[in-house]
Amino acid sequence: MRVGVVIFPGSNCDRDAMWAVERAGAEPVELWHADADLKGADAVILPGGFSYGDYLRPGAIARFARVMGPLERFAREGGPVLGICNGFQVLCEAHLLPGALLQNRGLRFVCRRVRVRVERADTPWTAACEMGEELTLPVAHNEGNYFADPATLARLEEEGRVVLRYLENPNGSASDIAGVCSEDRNVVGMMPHPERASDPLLGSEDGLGILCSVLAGVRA
Amino acid sequence: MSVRETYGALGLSDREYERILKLLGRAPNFLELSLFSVMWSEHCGYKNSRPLLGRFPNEGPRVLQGPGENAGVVEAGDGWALAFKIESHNHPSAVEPYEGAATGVGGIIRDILAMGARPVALLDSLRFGPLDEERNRYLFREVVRGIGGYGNAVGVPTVGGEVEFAPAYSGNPLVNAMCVGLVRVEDLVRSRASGVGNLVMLLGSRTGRDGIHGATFASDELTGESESRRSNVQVGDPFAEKMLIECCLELLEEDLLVSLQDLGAAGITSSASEMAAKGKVGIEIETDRVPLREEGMEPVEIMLSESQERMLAVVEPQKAERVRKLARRYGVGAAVIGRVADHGELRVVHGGEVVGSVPAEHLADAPLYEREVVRPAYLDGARRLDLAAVPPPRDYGTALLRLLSHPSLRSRRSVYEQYDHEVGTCTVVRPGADAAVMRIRGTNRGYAITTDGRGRHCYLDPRGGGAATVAEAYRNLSCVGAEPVALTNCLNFGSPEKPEGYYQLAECIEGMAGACEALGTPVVSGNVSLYNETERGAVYPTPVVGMVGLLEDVRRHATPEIKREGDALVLVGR
Amino acid sequence: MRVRVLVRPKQGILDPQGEAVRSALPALGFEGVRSVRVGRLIELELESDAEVEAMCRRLLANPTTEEYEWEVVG
Amino acid sequence: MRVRVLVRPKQGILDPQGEAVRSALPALGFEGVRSVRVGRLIELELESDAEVEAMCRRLLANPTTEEYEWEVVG
Ligand SMILES: Nc1ncnc2c1ncn2[C@@H]1O[C@H](COP(=O)(O)OP(=O)(O)O)[C@@H](O)[C@H]1O
Repeated sequence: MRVGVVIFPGSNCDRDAMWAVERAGAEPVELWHADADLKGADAVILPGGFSYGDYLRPGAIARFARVMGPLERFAREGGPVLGICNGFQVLCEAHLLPGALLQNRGLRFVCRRVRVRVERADTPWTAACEMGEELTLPVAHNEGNYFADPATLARLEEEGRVVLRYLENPNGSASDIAGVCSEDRNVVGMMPHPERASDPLLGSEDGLGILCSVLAGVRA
Repeated sequence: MSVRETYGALGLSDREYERILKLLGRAPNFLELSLFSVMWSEHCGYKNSRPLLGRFPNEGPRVLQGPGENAGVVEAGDGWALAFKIESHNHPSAVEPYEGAATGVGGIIRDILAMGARPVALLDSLRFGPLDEERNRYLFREVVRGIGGYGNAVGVPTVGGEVEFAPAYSGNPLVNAMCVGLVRVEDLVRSRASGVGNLVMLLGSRTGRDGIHGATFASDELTGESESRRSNVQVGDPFAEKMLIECCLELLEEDLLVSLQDLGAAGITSSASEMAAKGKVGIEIETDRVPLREEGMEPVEIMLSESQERMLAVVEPQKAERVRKLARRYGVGAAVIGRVADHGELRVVHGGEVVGSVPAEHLADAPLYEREVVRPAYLDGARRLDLAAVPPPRDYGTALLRLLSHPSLRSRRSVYEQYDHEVGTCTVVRPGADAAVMRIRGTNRGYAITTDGRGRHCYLDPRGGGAATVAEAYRNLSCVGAEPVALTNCLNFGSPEKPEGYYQLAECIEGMAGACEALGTPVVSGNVSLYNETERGAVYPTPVVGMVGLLEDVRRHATPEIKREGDALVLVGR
Repeated sequence: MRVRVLVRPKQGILDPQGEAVRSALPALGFEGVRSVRVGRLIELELESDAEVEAMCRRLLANPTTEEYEWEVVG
Repeated sequence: MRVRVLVRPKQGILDPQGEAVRSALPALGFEGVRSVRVGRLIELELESDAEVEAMCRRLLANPTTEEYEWEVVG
């Protein structure tokens, strides 16, 4: 199983994501932002960081990177795509996920561990988790305040597309949303960093389930 | 302007000017005078502190590189080495706190990068005046934002540090940033230029009129006027730095560079002259080949610009094209701006003509000032405290609460939560403990890092305080289970030209050096920030120690939390 | 040709920055400010304004949360 | 009364945002943009413009790195 990790200029969790993918038992594949294809990846992660410095708006410039063309096709064909933190922001900017991530309500960057609840286990990125399971995951962001208009929020709830919800909301997100999925459920975006919680030495393995999910999903 | 006014305005004394005349055997032109002025500033030349710094022990079984390079390096086991250094950005932060702190972080990261190491951890040691003053609150808030803004974006975790408040720092905050990098022992790079005919390439951002004479500025007292010296302000671009880091590391991996040096204070001038002096060669810089951000810059401005996010590299001519190509992949500028020559001079060429040329070794060899060490009178009064005369508190509970709510004792969570302390997924013990513990991936090894300073103690007892600072860092590392190995330090003091200032400096160094010898922790790098004075006086003498220790098995570390109800508390020590 | 683009949070969208500025003003002695919105100013130097509308829509503003206007200023 | 304040990086001061946008544009198919400066737009709703100048100087703009202009727009 090959999991592609996209490197935009300014990504800074790309290597962390690759190490975690390896720990989860898959083969990480580097995808350079200027690549024209996904090198045969079975799933793709857009990692955290500050693509293009987060200048203008986080994700605003990265969504136009060359690799995003094949990625959008892959996503539309049902390929599993996970956006973590800045990756989530990129997916929203690219309209692969609804909504937008505004500046944290507290106006500050926030780096801490928060408890979240897995709301749905029927996505390729949460299949190995239990529905309702509580995880402690690190967040580290300045723009993680999830926003969508009321109609979109209602639809997300109705269609069961809120994938992760904060039990302690660190940023003012609407409906405590920490992660959502696309209509077809294959594209997931989340602000918490599962790759930072994938080694007991770092104090938590709660994120490993998310990274392992995709293995289970594709093998099935 | 007369000659005397000119060199005076550049911060050179009569004696220094005479020395330049003697060294050159002729009168320097304005450009040459400017080169001397920045290189002989305290900031670059250490003219007041160098004689004292010799007191520090700097050898040890694990030391691979002591003072004299961009950072100190110790061996960490399994073929790994740690490069580390701490540096101040006090004056720029006093004037423009966000950018001052941000560019301080950017600068220290490039020092580590220049050793060929990947920057993997940051720490920040901060001092501010009391928070009941609006300006101090503003400085505190913006400095912390600036450190986070840069460190978070560049992807190096800020894993520790300290913050303290005291009136002595009002209007003159201390902003010290430390960076640690990891490098394979065999991949260590040095800054020495070599190979006559090799090319000198400038990597990174374009050059603008940023911070011209910043180095002389940093060696000056802060006055109301400083705030309006706008050309001193540099703006950081962490995105450019991130690309520069990845680019330089790959250039080194591909073996495309002969040597590498960061550009900091005094820009191309200090980098090129240091590279030349260390390699005992000359360097010619063609200022018209430097990519500029602004039109109409004079050679002197180009030579002194402190534009951020730049590195200088020596490259063999046949490799230049590959360097350019690789840099393009990262969107990093790479321009040949000169070459290594055999004449031993730093030579500036503009429009095909030599517009200045001085021996690099003289630029690197600032005059040294040994001043008389006079014990200041304040010490007698300051140290008279009769503990018996302090009444016991009426209610110990209230007294304890008051203590705990003091800004210098309160939880630091609101500060370190603004820093990404986990990026890189190597942070084993996060901020909030006595020291941060980091793992070395692919091994069982780890290392611990702490920064400590004791300004008030050093004010009251410079020698004892200096020793206690080193001891505190040593204890903090021991507390997490690490074996302390070596340290870096930043000496934040007032003016050495005043007897109190020089005494404090000399005595603190004496105390620190003694403790280093006793504890077996050599000093492998450091930085000096003098002239931390405002109209209200000097800051407390505040040497800050950044110490690094090793853990053979990183899983066996300790954390301060009380783990279980019923466990015994034991007080160890005297 | 110089073009000025103004981007601001849409009506009804939380604007924490604007709110922070508004609540900081009284402490500095500035009373009577009812509301503050903080957005972005983007100034472009370009050859023709033919594509400015497309740039705004695709890059400079996020249609989910922001509205924009632009004009040629010189 | 509505007041619009435009804050932009001073001439000569590095503007990393503007530079990043400028260099991204050609890849998006927008050619011919020579320079981009990114600043802030601040819109105030207030009773009188008597203190706007002071607000700009003390809070809305950072005089060390930014310049500002303001006008009443409604
Ligand atoms: N400026 C800072 N940046 C990052 N971490 C900090 C900072 N200040 C404090 N910390 C963290 O909080 C811990 C506790 O700080 P402090 O109360 O000053 O303790 P100590 O006296 O043991 O140094 C520090 O060891 C460090 O991990």
